Amino acid sequence: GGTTRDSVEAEQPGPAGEPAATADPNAPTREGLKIAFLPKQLNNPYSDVETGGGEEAVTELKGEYKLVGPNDASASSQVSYINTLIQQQQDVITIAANDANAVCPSLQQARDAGIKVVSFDSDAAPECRDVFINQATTEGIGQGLVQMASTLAGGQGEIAILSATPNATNQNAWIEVVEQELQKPENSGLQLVATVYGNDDDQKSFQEAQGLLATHPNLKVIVAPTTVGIAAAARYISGSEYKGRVAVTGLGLPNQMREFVKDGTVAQFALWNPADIGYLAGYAGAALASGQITGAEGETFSAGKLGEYTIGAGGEVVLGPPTVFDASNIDQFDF
Amino acid sequence: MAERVGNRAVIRRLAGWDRAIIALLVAFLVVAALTVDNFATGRNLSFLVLDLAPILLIALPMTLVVVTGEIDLSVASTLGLSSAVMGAMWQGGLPIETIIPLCLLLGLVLGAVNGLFVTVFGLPSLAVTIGTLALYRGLALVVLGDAAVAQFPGAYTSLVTGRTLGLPNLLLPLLVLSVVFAVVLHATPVGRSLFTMGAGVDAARFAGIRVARTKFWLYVLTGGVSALAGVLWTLRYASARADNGSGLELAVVAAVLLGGVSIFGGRGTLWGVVAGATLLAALQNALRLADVSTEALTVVTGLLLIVSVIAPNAAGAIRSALLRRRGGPTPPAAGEPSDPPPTTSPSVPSTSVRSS
Amino acid sequence: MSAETVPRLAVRTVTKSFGAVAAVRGVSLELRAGEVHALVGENGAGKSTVVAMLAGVHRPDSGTIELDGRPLRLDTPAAALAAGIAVIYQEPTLFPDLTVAENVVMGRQPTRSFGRVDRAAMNALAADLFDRLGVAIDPDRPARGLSIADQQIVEIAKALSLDARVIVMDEPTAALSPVEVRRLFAVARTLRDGGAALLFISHRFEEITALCQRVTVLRDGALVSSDPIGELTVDEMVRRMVGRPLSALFPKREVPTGDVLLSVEGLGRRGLFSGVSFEVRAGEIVALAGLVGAGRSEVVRAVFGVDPRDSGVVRVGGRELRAGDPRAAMAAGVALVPEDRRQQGLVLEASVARNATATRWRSLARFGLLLGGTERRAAREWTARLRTKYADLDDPVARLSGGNQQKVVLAKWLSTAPRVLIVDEPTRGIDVATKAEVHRLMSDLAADGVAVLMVSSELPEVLGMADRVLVMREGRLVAEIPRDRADEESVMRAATGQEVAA
Amino acid sequence: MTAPQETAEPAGRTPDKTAASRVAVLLRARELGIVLALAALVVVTTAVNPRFLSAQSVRDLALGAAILVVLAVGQTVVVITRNIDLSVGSVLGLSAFATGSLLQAAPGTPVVLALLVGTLVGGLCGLVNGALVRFGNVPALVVTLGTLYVYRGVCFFWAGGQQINADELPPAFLGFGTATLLGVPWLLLIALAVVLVAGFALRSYRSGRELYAMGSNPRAAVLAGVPVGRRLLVAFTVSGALAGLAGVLFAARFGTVDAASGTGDELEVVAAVVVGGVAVFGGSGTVYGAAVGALLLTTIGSALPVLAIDQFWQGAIVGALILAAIGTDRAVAARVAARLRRREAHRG
Ligand SMILES: Nc1ncnc2c1ncn2[C@@H]1O[C@H](COP(=O)(O)OP(=O)(O)OP(=O)(O)O)[C@@H](O)[C@H]1O
Ligand SMILES: Nc1ncnc2c1ncn2[C@@H]1O[C@H](COP(=O)(O)OP(=O)(O)OP(=O)(O)O)[C@@H](O)[C@H]1O
Ligand SMILES: [Mg+2]
Ligand SMILES: [Mg+2]
Repeated sequence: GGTTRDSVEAEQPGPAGEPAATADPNAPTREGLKIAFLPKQLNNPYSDVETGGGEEAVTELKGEYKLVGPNDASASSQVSYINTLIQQQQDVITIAANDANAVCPSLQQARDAGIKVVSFDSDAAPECRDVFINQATTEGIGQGLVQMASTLAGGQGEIAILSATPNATNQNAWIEVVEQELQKPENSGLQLVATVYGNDDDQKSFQEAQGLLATHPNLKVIVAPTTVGIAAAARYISGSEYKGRVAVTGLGLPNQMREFVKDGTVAQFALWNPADIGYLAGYAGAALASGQITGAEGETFSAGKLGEYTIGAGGEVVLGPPTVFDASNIDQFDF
Repeated sequence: MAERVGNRAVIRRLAGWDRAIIALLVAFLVVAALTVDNFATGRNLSFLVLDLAPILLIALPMTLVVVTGEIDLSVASTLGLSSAVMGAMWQGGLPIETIIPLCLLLGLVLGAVNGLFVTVFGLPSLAVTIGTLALYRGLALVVLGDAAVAQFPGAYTSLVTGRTLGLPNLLLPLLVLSVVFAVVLHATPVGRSLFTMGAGVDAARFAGIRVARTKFWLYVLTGGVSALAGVLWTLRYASARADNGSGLELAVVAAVLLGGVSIFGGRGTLWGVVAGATLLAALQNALRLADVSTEALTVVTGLLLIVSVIAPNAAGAIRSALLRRRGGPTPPAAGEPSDPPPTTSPSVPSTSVRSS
Repeated sequence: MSAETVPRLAVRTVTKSFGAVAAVRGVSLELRAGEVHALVGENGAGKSTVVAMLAGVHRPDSGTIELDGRPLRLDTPAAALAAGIAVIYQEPTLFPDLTVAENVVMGRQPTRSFGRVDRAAMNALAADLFDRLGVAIDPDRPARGLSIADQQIVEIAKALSLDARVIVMDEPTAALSPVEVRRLFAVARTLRDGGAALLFISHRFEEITALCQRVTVLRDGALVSSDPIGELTVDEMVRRMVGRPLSALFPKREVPTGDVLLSVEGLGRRGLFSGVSFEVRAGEIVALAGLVGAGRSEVVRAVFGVDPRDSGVVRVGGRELRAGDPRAAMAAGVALVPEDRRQQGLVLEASVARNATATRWRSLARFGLLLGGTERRAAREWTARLRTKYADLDDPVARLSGGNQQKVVLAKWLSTAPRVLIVDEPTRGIDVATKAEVHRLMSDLAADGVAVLMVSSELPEVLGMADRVLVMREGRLVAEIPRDRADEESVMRAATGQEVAA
Repeated sequence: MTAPQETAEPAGRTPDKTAASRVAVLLRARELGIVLALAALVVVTTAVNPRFLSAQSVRDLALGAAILVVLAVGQTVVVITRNIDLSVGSVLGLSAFATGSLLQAAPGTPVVLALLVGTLVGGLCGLVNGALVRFGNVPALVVTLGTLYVYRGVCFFWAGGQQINADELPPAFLGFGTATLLGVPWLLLIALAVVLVAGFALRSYRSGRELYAMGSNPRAAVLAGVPVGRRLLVAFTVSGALAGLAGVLFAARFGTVDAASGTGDELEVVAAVVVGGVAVFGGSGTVYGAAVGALLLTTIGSALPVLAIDQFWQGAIVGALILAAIGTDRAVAARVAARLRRREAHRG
């Protein structure tokens, strides 16, 4: 007998059903809300832009903004910070989870302590948060990536994916879609020869890019759905003999990629505006804390300059379609 | 004469860094409780204990190892490997009641490998355990890759994270273990022999102490405890990952040294180490609550460590100064510049030019 | 010439104490150019401490050192070297990983352009020195693994390479064979005639009379006398060293010997000793004599099991002992008081109580627990029996004087109530009074039916205490001399192997 | 006794020589072993995937190795004195960020100056380590473990979450990261220069030999009049300075610098040094060995992806390799000792 995975899963409750509390859309937005942001790790330009948006939202809402986080993207240190935030009796915890499950127990404790939990960018297990701010629909991103790859490869050739960590929830979802897309007849010319992981570590990603080209001479496109990965890959290509022969695309920050777009290493790449994610997360948190929403499907709330948003299935709020950057428009963006 | 003795007592108190660290801990706890909001609450205590548990747990056997003049840097990797194996077996559908003993067994084996290299092949423990640090962490990645296994039984996870009568469940076991280790180290023949072999391998061997054998079993013990820490870690975060606890070895060593154990072996007390580990954890917890940045945490840890080694020497200097003024005996050569020389290794090899 | 009037090196009433041990008390010396000056005294008399002060290793607590009449501050060994004082230390101090040549010239290597070390010149220099000493050591081999004798030679070469104005030799001949000694003396004489001043320390009087012009005697750290060698007979020298006629020293008791307790057959260890066989009976004191380096300590260490052995059997009371297992030996009732007190006998930083009970923790523990009380009581009992002087049972044993440290080691082993007691250099570095006590203790134990095996380099001790004298030379047992036929000459002949040469 | 001794003498010289040369061979064989391992690895990898030896990938390899080599040389200098410097990773990060922000502020700064600044920053950190070890009279392991935290923390303070991106660094500097002289990357040339200079200084200068002496027998070093304290300061300063230099190379190579650069490098460096046959207890080993050790570790790092071996195996393989290396080291030492002891026996 004994406690096995199956026996446990049998008794596991499914994702949180409808929360008990009922939403009151007309409730006034509370002021002085304590809203804390806990990104995957500090000192990462992408998270800095995200949380920057969050800070903007919180100031608009006349709340108390707080930014905490570890210097390493590890779940355990994130947990310590969640505990601290619980102790400090914040009203809202806004988190980008390093490990969907590892942070779950403490997030539960937070919610038991009456703290609203908003996850953004990388989701925590659904039963441990109220709302998830999704940068874009998984399908949207997956299809976008394949389209860019196919245009750059001229409809056919070898492509490879340089991802972050294999257990990054969002990355894997996108890669799945990419693979489905590649099954479609119109993409039959493209074959995905490798998927490697740079662990969102600049050096590692750089070396993985090296490895890809050493292993796959005929590689045409490197698709990196992570800002760290795409920057590293672009930097390697631009400094190597492959420049001009191998294209790089994926999701990147304009400021990091500008140089490579200018020098022709990168023709086009995409991204939503990370600042908007933080901004939206901030408003969602406030709406939760003010009782305007509970995280149930179909509820709506207003997110300042971004306008009205509706909560989708599983408590997801989708930011919107990503922007595609290229030489023509990149100078209009600064993040 | 009586005056002389009283004076000596004063001096001895001055010398005891472990006592100093305990005093420091108490003082800090009081100050923090008074000045830091939400520090002195039941819930925070349980958070504190949870953060402290793995470090303190591993620090206990590590203290014994360092007292014998060796070191084990592979503990965190052992933790990671046992966590990874736990995850893999859980994934494979084995019952948790079987998995946990298997993980502990694995830990004993990993420790035995260290012991084998250090005692049988007589390799420097620093080098060996740097090697196994890489090896065990590597194997963890081999076992579980970068995947994360979750959905561990709530019954067990809450056993680790839960509280009874307002006290964290882990508190009592930790206390009991600490006491057991303290008794073994300070009040049993084995403990005595550990100090002896740490202070002078030759003298130990001439007194009929089985140095190699004892050290071997110490490494086995350390491996087992590290694996236990791995199991607790996995259950606490309800998530088994290969990179669990990476870098923890430095924290543990820091705690041991902060506790006043000499890296050269032969000196140190267990309660000093318990205090040291607790001080580190409490400090981090309090500073986080006080919204002090992570950067500051790092710096403070480092400074504490440096102070902890320089302070005893300072105390020693003061001591000998006092004694000289009293025209009394100067302290043993241990504190003189080239003896013991600063070294990479707790165990300084005989510098004599002898064959064999 | 001024050399006649102003001594090359003058030591003026220097004093040095280590904790309780007053190692040197107001000693004065004058080394003159072109003269070899002997410094004699018992073990622990303070000779090496004087040397250490000349070498800049220890700073005198009081007193001054003058070079050519000018006061000299010797704070570091470097300072001494700079002043032209070369020292051959009693214990070899070599760099095992470096080549022999580098050991000789470390810090003073000959250099080529751009200050590069000139290895060829370096090796040539060393080879030349070894030729002068008439030994074949490859200058280019690592120092690790050199025999104790070769180590001593390298030390000598080191000192010679300095062509210093003052050369101090602390028992340089202790480990050397007569041949090498003769060569060393030849070199020493040329140096002397070259105008250098030499200080020579040795326990062998024939060497002193052969080489030296003046002799200074130390006793218990104090200066006894300093005379031209001609005005002093060896007996007088010994009397001044010991402070009383020798006979009074050794309270030897005649006891009927019982049956064999320790028997060793064909004991051997590659490269150190071989084919060693002997027996020790209950109530017997057997001395193991020989020159330093003869391998006596190695033998007893192998018997006790601290060192491995390649061949041979050891029986205690008829039952065979497992090789390399000291605990088994202890269980069988064997005790070894080791040669090197500071390294092997004691844990210097540990307390007196801990050291005195180190062999008995298991038996002292109650329910596996060792609570301070029992330990302290046991320690107090035995240290009292041996009249050990200390301030506090919790003091680190390093604070005790040499003699009292030795007593702690004895207490540690006697408290195990051994049937076979092996003592290696039991009285090295301990003062005269304690020495007598130790000897009395050994006699009493023998009287109680303990079998005693005593390794000693001190002939008087050997002759005074032993029922039988076993003599070792270069790892072999070369002679067994019963008490009545044992005298200085017979033992020294066997030890130095002169009867072979003759 | 006399006669046999005399006759034994001339005979004595020959076994001496041969034994010594055999020793020399064995000792050299240790470094040789690593070189062979390296060669084997390259051959196998190339056999599986010829592109491993393509100009580009060799260049990548060299560039990657350069940084670790520089670190390993510095570490060697400290380890042969029977000490250790665990703070190199943090020093690298600090110096990398210092140079980064310097170039960011003053893009006109010539590369040479950047190199100097980085080296200087590192040198200062090293000096602090040395001073703590010497005057605090405390084990280097503890001190440098402490400064590992302190320097890293300082770096985080300074960076305050800011990251310096490629586009903020002057192209001249980034170019230097990949530029070549006669086809040889600058980084590699610098690393080679460091190895050769250090190797030469350690072998052919008194101060170098004295470092070995200190590590081989500290007490004897003092008695021989070696200025132990000063040498210690120098050793740690050198190690720090080289870590600083490595920091600049890092910035040039990777173009992106943040406060976390070089985290955890210390153990990899120690591993490289140990694999390179430098004795942890000091007194023996060469920077050449350490450099090859570093090269070997880096080669494994980039060979395994090329061999399409699961990247997760890398750690395990590195670990096993370290154990193997120190194991052989020990075996060689033991065999030498045994041989010499037997020789003693024959002579005696
Ligand atoms: N570093 C030290 N600390 C404490 N005591 C010491 C130290 N060195 C020597 N002594 C003590 O000082 C006394 C004199 O020692 P020293 O070595 O000078 O004697 P010695 O005449 O050289 O004896 P031997 O003939 O055995 O060499 C001894 O009692 C010794 O125990
Ligand atoms: N070949 C060797 N290499 C290194 N050390 C040696 C060697 N032979 C002897 N020794 C050491 O030199 C010292 C004296 O030699 P040993 O003990 O073998 O002879 P001994 O007759 O016991 O000398 P002692 O009179 O000191 O007891 C001892 O400490 C011994 O360990
Ligand atoms: Mg002496
Ligand atoms: Mg001996």
